[in-house]
Amino acid sequence: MQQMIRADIDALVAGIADGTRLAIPANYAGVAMAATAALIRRGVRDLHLVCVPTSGLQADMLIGAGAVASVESSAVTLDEFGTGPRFVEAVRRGSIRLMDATCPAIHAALQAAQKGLPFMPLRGIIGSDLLNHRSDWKVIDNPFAEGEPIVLLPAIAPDVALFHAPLADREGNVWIGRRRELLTMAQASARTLVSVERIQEESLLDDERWAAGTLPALYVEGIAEVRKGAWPVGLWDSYGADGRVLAAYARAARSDEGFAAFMTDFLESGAPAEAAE
Amino acid sequence: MQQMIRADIDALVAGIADGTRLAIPANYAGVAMAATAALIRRGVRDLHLVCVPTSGLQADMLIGAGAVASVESSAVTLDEFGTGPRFVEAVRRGSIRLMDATCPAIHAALQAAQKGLPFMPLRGIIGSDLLNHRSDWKVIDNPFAEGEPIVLLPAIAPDVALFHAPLADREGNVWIGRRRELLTMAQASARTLVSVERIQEESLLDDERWAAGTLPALYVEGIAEVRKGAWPVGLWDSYGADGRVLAAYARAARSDEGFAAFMTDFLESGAPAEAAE
Amino acid sequence: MTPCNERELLISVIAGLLDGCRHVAVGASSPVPGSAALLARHRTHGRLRVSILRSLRNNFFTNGGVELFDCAAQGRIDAFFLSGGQIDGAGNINLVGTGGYPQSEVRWSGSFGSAYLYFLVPRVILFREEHTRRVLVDKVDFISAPGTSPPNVPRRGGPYALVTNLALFEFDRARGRFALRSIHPGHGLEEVLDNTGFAFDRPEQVPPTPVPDEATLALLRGPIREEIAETYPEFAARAFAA
Amino acid sequence: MTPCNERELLISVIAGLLDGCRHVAVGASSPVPGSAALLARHRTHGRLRVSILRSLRNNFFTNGGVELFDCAAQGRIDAFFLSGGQIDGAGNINLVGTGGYPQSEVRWSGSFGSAYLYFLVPRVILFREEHTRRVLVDKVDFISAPGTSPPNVPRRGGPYALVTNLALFEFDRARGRFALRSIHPGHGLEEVLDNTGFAFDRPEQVPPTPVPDEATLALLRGPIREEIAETYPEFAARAFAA
Repeated sequence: MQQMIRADIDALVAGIADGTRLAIPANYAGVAMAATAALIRRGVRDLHLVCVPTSGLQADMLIGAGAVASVESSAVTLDEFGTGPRFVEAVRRGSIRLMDATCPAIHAALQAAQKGLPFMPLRGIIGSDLLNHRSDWKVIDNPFAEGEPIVLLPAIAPDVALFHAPLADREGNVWIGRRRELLTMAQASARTLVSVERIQEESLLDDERWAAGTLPALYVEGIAEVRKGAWPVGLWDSYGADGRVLAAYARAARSDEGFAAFMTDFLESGAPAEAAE
Repeated sequence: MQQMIRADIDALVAGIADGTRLAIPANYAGVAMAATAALIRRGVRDLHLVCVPTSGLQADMLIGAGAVASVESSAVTLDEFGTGPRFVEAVRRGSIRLMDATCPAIHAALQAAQKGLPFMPLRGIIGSDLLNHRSDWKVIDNPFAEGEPIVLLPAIAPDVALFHAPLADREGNVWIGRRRELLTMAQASARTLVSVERIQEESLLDDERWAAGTLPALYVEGIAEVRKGAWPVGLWDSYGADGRVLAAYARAARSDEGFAAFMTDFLESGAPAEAAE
Repeated sequence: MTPCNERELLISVIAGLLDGCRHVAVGASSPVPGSAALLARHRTHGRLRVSILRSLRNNFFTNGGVELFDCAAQGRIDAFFLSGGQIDGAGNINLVGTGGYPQSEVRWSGSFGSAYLYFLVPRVILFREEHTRRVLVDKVDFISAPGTSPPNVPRRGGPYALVTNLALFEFDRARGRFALRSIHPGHGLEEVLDNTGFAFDRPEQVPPTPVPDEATLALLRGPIREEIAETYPEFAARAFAA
Repeated sequence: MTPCNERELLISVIAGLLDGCRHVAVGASSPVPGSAALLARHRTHGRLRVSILRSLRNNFFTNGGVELFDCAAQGRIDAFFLSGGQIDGAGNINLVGTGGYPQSEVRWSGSFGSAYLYFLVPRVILFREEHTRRVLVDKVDFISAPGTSPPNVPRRGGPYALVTNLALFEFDRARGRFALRSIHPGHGLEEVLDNTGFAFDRPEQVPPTPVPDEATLALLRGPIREEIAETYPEFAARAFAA
């Protein structure tokens, strides 16, 4: 068994090179914000974000930090705090390549990669302007029903999947609970890096209840333990979003200067006060 | 919330009419054998079995009892006790329609129905004689790679999924653990009937550990409690297969008379001695 | 009892559109539709199933983010809610932005699942409180999801009604147009016409939207307020009259 | 130490074919391949990952029956084992039956995952103890899975070797033929030729299959016997010499 546990969050993200096609989960599914801060501190560049199927603070900060070349997503949203302001600004300036999608299309394209398929079909979409701007999506005649069009989506196979979860064990198994899209992300990606709240000694596979919600170590390359690693985004079954910080970001990030000032504080503090041990 | 809990196993299978397209799981995934005995006692006819992705004693008994019109399966096997003897005999006589498949093709075709898709692509298969005998499977040129053939499988949407699980709750949620094909079966099927070892009062969705391995009540039409309901097949995480009974079946079922004699005993006893309360 | 406020009216209007449904799903950031679905559930004595995404107590999904979409594709979701930065008279919705694409002048979050669910959920209820010509336009700048489709495109879902702070419209799929069904108390036809950027059908006499009865108001201010507070505590604190 | 028995030899031969693998999966009813994979894991000090289906202790899959196939499709399985009621000289395998289809005179269980895994797992090791002209035929009656494919068919997997109770063959994918690599001690070339129904390549001198050394035998009779007993208790009790 290889050594899974990384010394710290910087060591975890060391393997995310410039130009990586990076899969990240939605706000509700376990966002690796401490890892994102580490990536921004390191000055990563030219990321191709695959948001599964949307993103929020994570994508917006990476865009604002100039780390992003393209974004494939169904939305960039800070939920009740609105659309990601740095995303809006980057769109206006034309400084990122947009691959606007719809949620089930991203799920389906990752499932194609998970199954080693060149493509997956999907209902709907026809007549949406999304299709006009996605030259990689094709419409064919359904071979099982003459004259009936259907969309085919090419597989999305990210280089790295990066997310945050509540729990892992020393063998490298990660508890993902009901968040099955994390399994799809991990299996579709060449490599998977995970930050977790806690690493336990007992194997998650020893108890069938834990096992049912576990991403096996087979798909995991590295794990780092970071308390409150999703902050200020929330973590399912663990803690809610920090609305105060998100609201402050949404206000500040409307301007270049406001964003820069916010990020200086954010990258220095790194973690929420209450998470300090 | 509708009333999910059925009075007994006969009430559970009352909804499985002659001619039903019935999805059943493999030997290792939770086979509803008590329900199968109830179906045979009732004299069900013309079933179209969809084995996910194989079957054993269950399909073989139903075939021997004359309840089966067609079998879509990747194998009919009693594991170390060999191929299902009634299946072999029915093949020799030509008394059932065969739809020989390969395991991932059945998984994929059910996933198509789960996703409301007309078809799913699958790698492999090309050059296998399976393809020559499956006029419902198509080979197309991969629209994303010129001159490269790929198989398309039409969706399998069963009328009823029937399986056995260790645990359910009064709301109708069923614990399926790591056996995720049961979720696919249930979502792909119009209706799902489940026998369980035990029904508990507390909701399985109240604890995130249980929830991660739970098939929600939304997909379940009826549940009946039957102790040792998979016997003589085993149930994961609960009890092993009864090798003595399976060996006796494999011997007896080689002849019509032996099968008839075995079934008389089996249908009368209904459940293993040690399961009697 | 204190008279019904605007939010309570909207909740009651939407609940009325859910009659006969077996399963209603409610997306993120949707407190009014969520409250309406819970009200409809109360009226069916719990038979109506309500899935509120992000809720713990009212979320029965266990298969990750894809389950909502699979469930809709299986025909197991009867009603869902969508909104739009722009909504046009043909039922097209725009969640992407205005002023060009990809370099939009005004950019919104994105299309989410609209381009899929609009095809698969029989009753999609469009809900947007702001009723202005900025929102309700003749033609959207970007079609996130189209209101109707040619007959060869498989589609069982689509717009069913449009609810704003002024009025209730129903969508006529055969004609591909909205029809004004009722105008909320305190508002008039001129106001609706002035503030709607698209043409729509209407009866000679447009009736007022019925206000919720006392029993409904008691439900809203009691159990519904409590239930929605799990997912939307701030909304529950201020949306309902005392 | 007691000399090696036939099963121990087969386990040792198969373990040798797993050199350099990162992840080996073993299907149902495969105690010899399972023991071989566990032996290979011991030799890598645990770095080789072994997934034994139906085992609890050596089964890391949590996504149901589809995971083996998805995992193979992702390129995360380096070796797998298949067998055949018939195996022919072109590497085709038949798990369905003989004497016509669908009304076969002799019918076996079915093709299982062979028609898929044979295309996707780089090293598929064919294992069948019975070495007779009944099994090793010139041309199978039914191709469950083909040994080779035309160049336009995407395929990274296929037959790698064939192990029987008489000999070890390797498969040459470019030529689409087996080559005899070694003959097990106690058997001879004439016996192999007499009992093989297909033509194959062979060196002028066919070497004997090396018998496992004492260290290997000690591993087999100690830890491997114990580990395989979890899944195959009866096999563990009788397969190994004292």
